[in-house]
Amino acid sequence: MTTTDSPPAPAAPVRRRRSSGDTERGFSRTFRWIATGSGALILATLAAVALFLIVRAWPAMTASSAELADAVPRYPDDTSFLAYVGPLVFGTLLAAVLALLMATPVAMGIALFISHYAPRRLAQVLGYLVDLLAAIPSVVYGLWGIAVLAPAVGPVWLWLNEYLGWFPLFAGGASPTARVLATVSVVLAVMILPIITAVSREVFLQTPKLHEEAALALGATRWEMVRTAVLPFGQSGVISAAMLGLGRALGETMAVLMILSPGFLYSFNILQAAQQQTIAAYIALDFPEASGLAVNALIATGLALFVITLAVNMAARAIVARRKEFSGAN
Amino acid sequence: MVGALALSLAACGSDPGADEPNGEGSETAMDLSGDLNGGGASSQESAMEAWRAGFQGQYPDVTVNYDPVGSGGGREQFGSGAFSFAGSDAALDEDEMATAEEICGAGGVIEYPGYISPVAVAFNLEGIDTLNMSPETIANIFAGEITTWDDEAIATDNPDADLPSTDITVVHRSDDSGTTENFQEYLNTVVPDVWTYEPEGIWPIEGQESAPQTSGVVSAAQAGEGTITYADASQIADLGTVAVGVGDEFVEYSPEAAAAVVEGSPRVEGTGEHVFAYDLQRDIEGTYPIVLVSYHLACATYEDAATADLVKGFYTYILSDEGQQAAADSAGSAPLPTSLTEQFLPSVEAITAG
Amino acid sequence: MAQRIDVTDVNIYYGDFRAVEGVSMTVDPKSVTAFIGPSGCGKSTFLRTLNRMHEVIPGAYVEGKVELEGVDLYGDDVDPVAVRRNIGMVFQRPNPFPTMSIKDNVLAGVKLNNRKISKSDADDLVESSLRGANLWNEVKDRLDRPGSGLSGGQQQRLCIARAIAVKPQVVLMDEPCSALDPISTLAIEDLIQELKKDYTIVIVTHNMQQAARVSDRTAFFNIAGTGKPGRLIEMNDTATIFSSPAEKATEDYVSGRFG
Amino acid sequence: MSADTSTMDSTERTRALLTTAEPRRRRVDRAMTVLIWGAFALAMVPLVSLLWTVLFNGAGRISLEFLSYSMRGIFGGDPSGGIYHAVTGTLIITGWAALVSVPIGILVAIYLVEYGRGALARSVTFFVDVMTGIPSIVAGLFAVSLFTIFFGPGARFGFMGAVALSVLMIPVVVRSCEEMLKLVPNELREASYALGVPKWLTIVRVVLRTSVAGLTTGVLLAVARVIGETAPLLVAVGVTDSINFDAFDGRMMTLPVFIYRQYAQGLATCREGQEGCVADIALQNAWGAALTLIAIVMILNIAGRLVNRWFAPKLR
Repeated sequence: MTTTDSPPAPAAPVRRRRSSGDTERGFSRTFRWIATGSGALILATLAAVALFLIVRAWPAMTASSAELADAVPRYPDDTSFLAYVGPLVFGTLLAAVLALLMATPVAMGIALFISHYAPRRLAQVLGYLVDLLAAIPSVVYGLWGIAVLAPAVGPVWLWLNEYLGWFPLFAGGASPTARVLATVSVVLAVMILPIITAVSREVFLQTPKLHEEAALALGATRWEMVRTAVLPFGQSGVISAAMLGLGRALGETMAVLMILSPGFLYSFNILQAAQQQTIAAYIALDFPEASGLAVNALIATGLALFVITLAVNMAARAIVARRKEFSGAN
Repeated sequence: MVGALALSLAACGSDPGADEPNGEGSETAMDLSGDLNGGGASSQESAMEAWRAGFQGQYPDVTVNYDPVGSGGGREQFGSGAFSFAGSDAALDEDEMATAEEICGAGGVIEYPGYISPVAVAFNLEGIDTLNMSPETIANIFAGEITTWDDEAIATDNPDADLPSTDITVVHRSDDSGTTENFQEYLNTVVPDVWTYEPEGIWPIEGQESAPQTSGVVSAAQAGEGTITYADASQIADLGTVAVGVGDEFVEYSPEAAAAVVEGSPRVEGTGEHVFAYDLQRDIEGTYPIVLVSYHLACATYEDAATADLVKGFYTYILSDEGQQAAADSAGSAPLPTSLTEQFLPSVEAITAG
Repeated sequence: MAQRIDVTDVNIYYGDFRAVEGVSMTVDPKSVTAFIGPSGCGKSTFLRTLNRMHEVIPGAYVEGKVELEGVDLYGDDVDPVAVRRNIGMVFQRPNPFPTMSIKDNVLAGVKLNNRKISKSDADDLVESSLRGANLWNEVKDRLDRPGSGLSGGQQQRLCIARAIAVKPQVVLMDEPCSALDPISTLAIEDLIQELKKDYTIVIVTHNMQQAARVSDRTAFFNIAGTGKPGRLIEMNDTATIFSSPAEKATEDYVSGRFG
Repeated sequence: MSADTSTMDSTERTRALLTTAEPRRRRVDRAMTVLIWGAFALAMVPLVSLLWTVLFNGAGRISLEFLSYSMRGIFGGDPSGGIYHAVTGTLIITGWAALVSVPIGILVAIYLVEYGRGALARSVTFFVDVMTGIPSIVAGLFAVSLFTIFFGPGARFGFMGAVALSVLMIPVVVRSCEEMLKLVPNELREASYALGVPKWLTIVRVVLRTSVAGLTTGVLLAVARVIGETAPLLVAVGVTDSINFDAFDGRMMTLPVFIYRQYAQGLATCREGQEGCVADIALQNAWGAALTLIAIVMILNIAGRLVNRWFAPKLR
C-alpha cells in the first residue's frame, strides 16, 4: 500500500446560479415546502369533499325519475331531478337573500356606528359584544326564534298580510303560528348580523386617516366624509362580509329546521306556512330516516348547495375584482 | 387553553352515582361490563333513557348508548352491524330482514314490539279540554276537508261543547317519523275511503303547517289558536285531546287501552322463530286504536360473547316488570301485558355467542 | 376673496395635554405665511386649528380666538363644515381619493355643496382648477383614470386643485413638499407663488430655504423641552427673520440652515 | 369712512359664509346620524332579547352540580345530573379541531402571503373561499364516510367530529390570518432580511410575532364559528350521557348536540304529585347548556384578549 501524501485534489470551482431560489437554504427551504404543502393540502381536502359529494350524489343524479320517486320520500312523481331540487334551491336562495337584504344595511349602520359615530369607550364595548354574538350557536338562535321571536312577530305578519297583501311577498294567508319563511329570514338576519358587522367594522376602521381628513378639509359633514372616504374604501370589504354572511345563511341548518313549516313550492308568499324549504334543513330533516337511494338524493341536494355557494363566491370575487383598479388598497 | 380548562374541570366532574356502591345489582349472577351501542327510533328515546339508566344502575361498569338517529337509520345500521341492537317504529321488511339475517348468522333475528304508546290527537282551543270525534271526522280534518271548528261533523258528536268558528290549522310532523306512519295506518285501516293516502313516515298532504319532532309539533300547536296535531300522548302538555270513536263509543287515550290493541292483534305468520310482528286490529271495543308500536331488534347469536351477554342482559331488563314500570313512569308508555312478555322472554334469554 | 386671519391668545389641547400655548398673530390677505420650527413644536397643530381640523381628533380642543375677517371661527353660530369649506387644506402626504377618478377628485368638494352642477360647468371647473394647479397639461387626456395612478408630485398638485376648486378664502398647506422630490417641490413652490395672487396662504415647512423662497412673512415656533407646550417665538417679514431675528432661539435655528 | 364700511361689509359677508346653514346638507347629516344610531338600536333589540332570554331561562339551572355531573342514569323529569360530559366533550373536540386547523390554517396563510405566486396560490385563495361555504352537515357526512373507510361503519368517536369541524374551521382561520399577515408592513421583513435573518426565521420571529394579536382574533373567531356546530357532530360523534375524555374511542356529548337533544326531548311525564319530577326539565337543561356555551365562548374571547395584551408588540 502506497500512500502518497499528496494534497487533496483541488475542488472543481462551484458555480452557483445567482437566482432567487438559491437564497433560501437550510430550513428556509424546508419551511417553504411545509407552507406550500399546506396550501396543497387544502386543495386536496376540498377535492376530497367535492369528490365525496359527487360520488355519493351520482346514483341519484343518474337514476330514472321512477326509481327516485319510489325510493325518495317527497319526490314528486314523473319529474326530473332538477324539478326536485329546484324548489329547494329557490327556497334556500329566497331565505338567504331576504336575510341578507335585512342584515346588510343594518350591519353597515352598526359598523359605522362603532367605527365613526359612537364614543370610543362605548365603541370598544360594542365591538366586543358583536364578536361575542357572532359565536352564539345556531341551536340557540333556533330556540330563541321559537320561544320569543315567532310569538312576537306573529301579529306583525298578520297585519302585513291584511293591509299589504297586494305585495307579492306578503300574499297568501298568514300563518297563525308564524313558523314561516319571513320569521326564518329575520332569525337568519339576526344571525349573520354580527359577522357582517365584525368584518365591515374592521374594514371601516382601516380607512386611512388621510382620506377622511381630506374629505373633512373640503368641508364635508360627517356623513359626507363617510360617503366620500369611508364607504368607497370599504366597499370591497363590505361585499366580502356580506358574502360571508350569505354563505352562513345559505348553509344554516338548525335554526331553519326548528322554525320553518316546510313546503316544496316556487312561492314568494313568505307569510304563508308550508311554502318553501331550504336545502340544509331538508337534509337534516330527512337524513335520519333516509336509506339507499334517498341518501344519494339528499347528498345531491347538498351538492347543489355547494354549487350555489361556489357561484356566489365567484360572483363576489368578480364584483370585487372589477372595482380593483379604484380600490383603496395599494 | 382549551386543554387547561378541561383539566381543571376534570378534577371536579363525575357521572352521578359513579362512585356509589353497587346496590341493586348485587343479587344478579352475571357480572357485566363494557359498552353496548345501539340506536334507531327517536320515539323510544325517553323509554330508552329509563332502561339504560336502570340497567346501568345495576351494572355500573356498563355503558349503553342509544343514538336516536331515526328508525330507518336504526334498521340500516343494525343491518350493517354498526348497532348491536336497534329500535324501529316499523318491523323489518323482507329485504331488510335478509340483510339483518346475514349479519346475525344462523340464529336469526329477534324482533318484538318493545314500546307501545298511545298517540293522542291534540288540539289548542281555549276553554275546551276534550272533544269526541269519529274516525271519519279525524280523517276529514287532517285531510283538510273540515276547515272550521264549528263544523257540523264535530258539533254532532259534541252537543255540549261551545265550539268557536275558528279556522282549523293542521300541524303535522315535518320529519320522517314513525308516529306519522302509525297515525296514517290507523286512518287508512279504519276509514280507507276518506284517507286514501298510502301510509308512510312522511305526511302526504302539502300546504299544512309542520314542525320537526314531537316537541316541535306540540310547541307549534301551542303557538296558534285552533291548531290540531297528533303526538305521543306523554308529550302533549296542556293541549286538549280527542276521544276517538271506536265502534259506538268514544275512548280517551290511556296506556292500558293502547297496549290492549297489540294484545288483541294476531301475530304475522310465516316469519322467523324470534320475530314477533303484529297485524294491528284498530276496531276492538274498549281499546285506544291510535298506537305507536316500536320494535326492538337484536340478533339471536353474536360473534362476541361480551356483546351477547350485554344485549341479553339489557333486553331481559327491559322486559322485566321493573323495566316496564320505569318506561311507563318516564315515557308514559304502556307496560307490555304479561301475556306478551312471556312470549318474548324465551327468545331473548336464548341469545348466545358463537 | 382672500381674507385676513387674526389669532388671539390661542391654547391648543390634546385631552389634558397642552400642545400649544398663548399664540397670537395676524395673517395678511393675499400673502404667503410660513411656519417654521423644530419637530413637535406645534406648528402643524396650530395650522389645523385655523380651519377647525384639530377638533377632529378625539379629545382635542382649542381655547382662544381665531378670527377670519373679524368673525370668530369658534363662535357658537359658526358651522365647522362651512369653516373648512372656506379655508382649504393640503396635507403632508398627497391624499387623492383612491376610489375616484382625477376628475371626480377635483369635483369632490364641489359636489358636496352643489350636487346639481351641470356637466359643462363641471368640465370648466375641472379645467380651471387643474390649470390653476399647473396640472392640466399633464392629465387632460386621462381625466377618468384613478387619481392614485399619478406620481407623488402630480398627486399633490391634484390635491391643491381639489382644494381650490371649492374657491376657498384661505389655503393651508401642511408640509406639502416633504414627501416629494426636488423637481416636484419646485413645481409646487412655483404654484404657491401664483396662488398668492388669489388666496391667503399659510404653509408649514421644515425646509428653511423653502420658507425663504416662497413666503412673505415667517413665524418661528419652538418648544422648551419634551412635554412642554409649543410657543410662537417670533413672527416677522421673512427677510427679517432670516437676516436679523430679534430672538436668540430664532437665530440659532435659522443659522443652522439645512435642507 | 368708506374703508370702514368695506371692513364691516366683508365681516358680514364672511359671517354669512361661515354660518351658512345649508339646511339640506345639515338635514341629511342629521338624518344619517339618526339612521345610524337607529340601525344600532334596531339591531340591539333582537340581540339583547336573545341574550336576555338565554340568561333568564338558563341562569336558574346553573349550579355546581349542573356543571360537574353528567347525565348518566338521569332520565324523565329527574332534575339532577348536569352537562359536565357535554362541556368536556365540546372542549376536547373543539380543542382537537383547533389543533388540526390552526397550524394548517396559519401555514396556508403564510404560504399565501409570503410565498404564494402563480396558479397554485390563486386556486388556493379561491377554493378557500369556496370551502367557507361548505354546509356544515356536508362536512359531517364527509367525516363519517372518510372514517368508515378505515374503521368500518360503526365508528363514532370525538376525533371524527374534530375532523368535520376542521373542514369548517380551516378556511376561516386562513381567511382571517391571511388578512392579518398582509397588514404586517413590508419594511419589517426587509429590515429583518437586511440583518441577515433567514426567511423562515423572519416569518416566525418578525411576521408572526408582529401579527400575533390579529392571529389570535382570527383563531378565536374560527373557534367560535365551530364551537356551536350541531349537525356534523350529531352525525359523526353520536350522543352519550356519560363522561368520555378519549377523543379516539367512543361517543362524546357536546353542548350544541346536548341542547338540541334536550329540546327535542320535550316534556317529561310526571305523575300527579310525583316528587322530584320537573316536567320541563329538558328545556331548562337546554337553556342552561346554551348559557354555559355562551359563557365558554366569552371566556375564550377574554383569554384571547389577554394573550394579545401579553404578546402583542407595542406598535403604538
